[in-house]
Amino acid sequence: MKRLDLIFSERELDEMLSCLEDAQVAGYTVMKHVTGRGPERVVSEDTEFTGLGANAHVIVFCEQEVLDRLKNHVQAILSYYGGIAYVSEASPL
Amino acid sequence: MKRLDLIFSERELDEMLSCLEDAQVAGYTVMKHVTGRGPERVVSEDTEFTGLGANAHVIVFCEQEVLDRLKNHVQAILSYYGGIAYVSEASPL
Amino acid sequence: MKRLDLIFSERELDEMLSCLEDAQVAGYTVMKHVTGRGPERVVSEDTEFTGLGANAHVIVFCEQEVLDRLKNHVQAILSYYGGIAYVSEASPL
Amino acid sequence: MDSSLILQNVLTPPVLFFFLGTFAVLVRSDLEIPAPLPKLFSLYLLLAIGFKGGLGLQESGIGGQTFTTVGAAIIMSLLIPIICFIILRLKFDVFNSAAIAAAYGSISAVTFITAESFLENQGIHFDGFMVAALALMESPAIIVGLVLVKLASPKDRTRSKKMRWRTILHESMLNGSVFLLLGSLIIGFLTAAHNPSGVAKMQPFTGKLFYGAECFFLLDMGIVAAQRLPSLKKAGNFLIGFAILIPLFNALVGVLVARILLLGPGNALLFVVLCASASYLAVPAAMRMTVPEAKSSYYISTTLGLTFPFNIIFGIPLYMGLVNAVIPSTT
Amino acid sequence: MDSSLILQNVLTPPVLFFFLGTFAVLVRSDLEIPAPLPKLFSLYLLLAIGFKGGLGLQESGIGGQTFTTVGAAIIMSLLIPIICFIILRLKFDVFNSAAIAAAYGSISAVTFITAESFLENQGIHFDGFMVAALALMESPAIIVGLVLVKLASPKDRTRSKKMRWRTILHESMLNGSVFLLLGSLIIGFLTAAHNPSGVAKMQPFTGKLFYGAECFFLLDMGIVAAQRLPSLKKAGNFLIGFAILIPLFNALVGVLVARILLLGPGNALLFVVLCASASYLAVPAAMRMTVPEAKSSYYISTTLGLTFPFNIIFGIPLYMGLVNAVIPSTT
Amino acid sequence: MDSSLILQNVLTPPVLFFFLGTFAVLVRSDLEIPAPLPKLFSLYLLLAIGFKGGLGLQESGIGGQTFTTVGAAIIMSLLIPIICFIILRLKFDVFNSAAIAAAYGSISAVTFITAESFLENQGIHFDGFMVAALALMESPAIIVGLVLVKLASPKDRTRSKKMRWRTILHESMLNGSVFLLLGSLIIGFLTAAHNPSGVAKMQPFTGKLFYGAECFFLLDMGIVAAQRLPSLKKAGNFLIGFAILIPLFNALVGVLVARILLLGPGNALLFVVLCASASYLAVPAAMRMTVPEAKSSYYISTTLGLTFPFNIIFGIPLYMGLVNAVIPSTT
Ligand SMILES: Nc1ncnc2c1ncn2[C@@H]1O[C@H](COP(=O)(O)O)[C@@H](O)[C@H]1O
Ligand SMILES: Nc1ncnc2c1ncn2[C@@H]1O[C@H](COP(=O)(O)O)[C@@H](O)[C@H]1O
Ligand SMILES: Nc1ncnc2c1ncn2[C@@H]1O[C@H](COP(=O)(O)O)[C@@H](O)[C@H]1O
Ligand code: NA
Ligand code: NA
Ligand code: NA
Repeated sequence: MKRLDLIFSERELDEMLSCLEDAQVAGYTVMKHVTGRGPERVVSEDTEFTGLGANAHVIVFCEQEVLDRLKNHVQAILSYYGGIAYVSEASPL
Repeated sequence: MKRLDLIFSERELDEMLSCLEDAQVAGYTVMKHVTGRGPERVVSEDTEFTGLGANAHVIVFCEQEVLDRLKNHVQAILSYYGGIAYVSEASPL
Repeated sequence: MKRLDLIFSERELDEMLSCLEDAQVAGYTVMKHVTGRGPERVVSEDTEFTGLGANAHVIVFCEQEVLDRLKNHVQAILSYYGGIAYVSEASPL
Repeated sequence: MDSSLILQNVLTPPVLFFFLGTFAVLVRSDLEIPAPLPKLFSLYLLLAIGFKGGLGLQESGIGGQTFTTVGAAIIMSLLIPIICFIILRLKFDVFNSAAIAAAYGSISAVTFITAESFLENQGIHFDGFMVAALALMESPAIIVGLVLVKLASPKDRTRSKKMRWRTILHESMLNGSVFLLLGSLIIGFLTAAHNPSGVAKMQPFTGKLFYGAECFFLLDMGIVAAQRLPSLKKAGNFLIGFAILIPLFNALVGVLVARILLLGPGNALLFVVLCASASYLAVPAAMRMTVPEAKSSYYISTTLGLTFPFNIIFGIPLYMGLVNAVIPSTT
Repeated sequence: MDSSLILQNVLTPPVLFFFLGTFAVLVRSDLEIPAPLPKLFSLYLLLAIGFKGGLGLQESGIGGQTFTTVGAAIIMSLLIPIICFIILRLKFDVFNSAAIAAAYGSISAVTFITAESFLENQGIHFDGFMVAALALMESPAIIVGLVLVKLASPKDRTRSKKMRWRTILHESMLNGSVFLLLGSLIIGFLTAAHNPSGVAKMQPFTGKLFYGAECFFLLDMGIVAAQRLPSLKKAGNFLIGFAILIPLFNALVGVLVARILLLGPGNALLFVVLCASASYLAVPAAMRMTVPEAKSSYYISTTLGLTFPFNIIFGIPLYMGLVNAVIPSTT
Repeated sequence: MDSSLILQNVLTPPVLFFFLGTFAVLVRSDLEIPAPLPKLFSLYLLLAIGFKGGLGLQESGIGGQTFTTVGAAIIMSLLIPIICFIILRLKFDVFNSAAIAAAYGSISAVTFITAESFLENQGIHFDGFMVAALALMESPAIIVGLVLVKLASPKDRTRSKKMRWRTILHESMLNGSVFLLLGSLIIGFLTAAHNPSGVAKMQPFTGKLFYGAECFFLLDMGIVAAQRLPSLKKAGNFLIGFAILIPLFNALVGVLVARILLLGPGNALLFVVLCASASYLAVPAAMRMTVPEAKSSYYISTTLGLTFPFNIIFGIPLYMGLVNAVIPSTT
């Protein structure tokens, strides 16, 4: 199985989650209040203060075929607003 | 070495941690206030509000033999209350 | 590509981040208020209460060569204050 | 008369802020009160309710009426879940029926304080011992729910899921909310007896600030309740009907008991509200741990998304009308 | 006279706590107010400002002066962004120019309440309807900003980035801060009309507590503003000059409009402050969603790191001097 | 007489809420106050203590007694760690001894305010300059601790771990708690001098609310302290004895110094409490950074799990008895 890590602005969380639902993932996990720095933007706790929101970190464990289904849509969201997506191997305990 | 990711309800955190201690893990890391959706349940921030608690995300870096020791107990907890456990490869920096 | 997971005390966060900047990482993600137990220390929510701060969990997606650049410095910080660093494989979605 | 009471109830800040929260969700505003801030307000409210209840209890004394009223309240919290269970079994399995039943046998502290504010607004007196009733109605309902599961659950329930009495008692008595409420009640009681200057110094925090904090909290309750609405549809019509009709039924029983107890109109309203309201705090937490087979969305969506809003908007003035009709006015 | 006003302004707790926060960052103290606690204070302040504004609006009535003043405020929030946009286009692309322009057309609630505290300190009267002006100046500025992007953006803007009107209206009207402010205003208005005892019971929370909470919040604003300073350097001299000079220019325009509107000195100062202040709450959030091409560090660093501190330290007393010079004293 | 003082102390809301928190842990209730809410209360308390201390300092003036008392307090915070270090070296290495010693030389703000509440309860006067003593006792103790490490640590301490003076001064003077306390003290002082209406407007926040917030905070302290108890067992009997006996010893020394300084009974009690209490805020944070070799569980478990509860339950009334015996009553 695969593990997908998505990190992007909290403000796009709803959009990203409905994108995951469209691809019929079995589940997902969300961590909010995450900060960080990317190639362009810095997301610090005070961007949360200004209502911009911090980042969200979403983890999805799924099969490769689910990844294939969601790939384009996720990439579109990330290329518009920024954020990253990485895949690694994982297997159930 | 292995990396074990456990995601389950905060309310079972104590039980899960003592299960890890029983298997003599060298350490673990806990992130609380995690939300998500599984095959059956939705854990949103308002389930935290109702005192149900959100999810906890526990990470353990350990050897395969530790995984062998804790596997049954962890699976028992997860099958009772819900939650997931995935293993991936990791090596010290 | 690689995924680097760093877990250490929040109080060393600034030092660790400038160490990452020195190695010219393309980005990083920070989760604070993380608790845990290591070989020696227990970091619970009340150590946060005492102003000690909880742990931070930092994730870096980067190439092996970046890891080579930051390895020594990171290890120096971790061996002084405690904390862990693990590497695993990852590839962009 | 009732409709004017409803209007008077609706045009108070707490209820208006509740509407504001609901409205925010309906129009998809990004207004949110991030965790754990709601927890701050709920801890504060429990502490303040308890403390003020303790002062009131000291004032009214632990005499006859305190005992009979609190006793009757406990009995109600034992009976209501059994009735609910029987009704719910028509449609649901043992686990879900017991969990929902326990929630309706228990109480909602925020509904209670909204009723208190309503009474203060109307200038109607009520007694501090009603908070003791509030605090003592959570645990019995949980116990009945768990006993029902223990008795009625299929023989082949997974071994690991068999409950021990210790777990049942622990979950029912030592839930954080119940514990804080009861503890603060006792502290208020002791302080009133031994340290009057301490009472005065607590007053700005537990007294004066209360109404505003209640508004803030109800703003969040509005958001949370509205977010629950979609999952209500999934719960089905039976449950939706149950979530509105059972409070009315419980209110009716409650007002009759209040009449028998010779309660004044203020205490009677609070008694009725205790019967009619349902728990979304202690009970769900206890059920999650002990009856994981039950769907938490059932017992949370109904109590939080339907019964709670119904009670604070229509229920309280309706019950007041009922009380006025049934209870002979003493003033 | 101005310098004594500045001193009087600086030696008040809110401004002193702002300095304390700034100082903490400069000397690298580890003082921090962890998220989401600042959110608690900002939600509280918006709720309290709105509620008090609603009471004031009820008092002053929705008459002629309310309409003309609020109308003029809205017009200012439409004009200022256009002027700013033209100036900014000298150096920046369409996206950044529009986003920064929208921020300066909009307002800063904390600057507004600091000005209110300043007036109270000086014993100068002002009216509740000014809060209505505050609440209604965010949305138009956002709309102008987005319309400028829509009109002036290059033809080949990625298809997905083309904004629909629905998005523009949603982001401008339903932003959490704007929503809470407006909602609380309406609740205050309704409560004052129908439930005077509710007003009295809210007073300890929305009234008495306000000044202290303002101090706490300004402590955090000091920390956040100072953390923004380094990224200001990167923004360049043009933007630094803009962040100081444009508020002065807007203040000048504002005081003339205030004179035409025949506002008293208190209302005039608040009007000027609304024109001169810039948004770091609703506007950045809206721009982040709809104009991701704009660099958020530009519009946040200038408004938060420079314009905000300038206004609350020097601006307010300066604008008071201006008002005293231009507006004939009515007392 | 002492036992009645103990009872009077125990039956106040703050101490009762402390017990409630402890009790919650002992019976395994799931009551918790999630992070960062405790931080909110600790920031608030430091701000309010500092501000009120500043007002008091303005009132009592920076005259002779202020100087001698604060000076004596600083000297105590330099001497106590040295004595403790010598005792601790019997059992522990340089690093642990120095870290624990620094904690006991420093102070606990919550113990101090509990003592203030106790005095108010008894109607005994005390002066605002005692808060200045409180604020100035953290840094010297940290410096002594770090100097002891620097001098006594083995020659082969890892190069990277060698401390520079800059680090020592930074960690001791600019810790967030110390900084906020001192800053608020200065702000209170300045406000009292230049802006009396500002003082009045702060009063509901820093004054009236204080007692209730103290209760809430002590509820959390009770939970945290009780959670520390298990790790105390691991610390061993020597450390457990130390954590009870050293406060008593320091109290004895403190009361003698207070007598020499001719302090009144109120100030004397506060002086004794400063000597007898130990830090669990600034010192642990500084030690964690500069002496990572020391086990944080040692210095936190003793100060938080034992010395703190001992002081607020038995210590304060005991020290009052001591003060009454040694200090000639001036009233
Ligand atoms: N190389 C990276 N490693 C880890 N996190 C990253 C990396 N690049 C970006 N991020 C995270 O992704 C967020 C969005 O980045 P950006 O695309 O620059 O807006 C950042 O705030 C970081 O939290
Ligand atoms: N496929 C998945 N990927 C990521 N997280 C998951 C997945 N399935 C479940 N989870 C997480 O595990 C929690 C418990 O799931 P459940 O077993 O449905 O109660 C959920 O709330 C999610 O946070
Ligand atoms: N084996 C492990 N697996 C997961 N997290 C660990 C492990 N060991 C240590 N940690 C984390 O690293 C932090 C620092 O550990 P230490 O080096 O003992 O100070 C701990 O508080 C844990 O959060
Ligand atoms: Na009920
Ligand atoms: Na403006
Ligand atoms: Na001391």
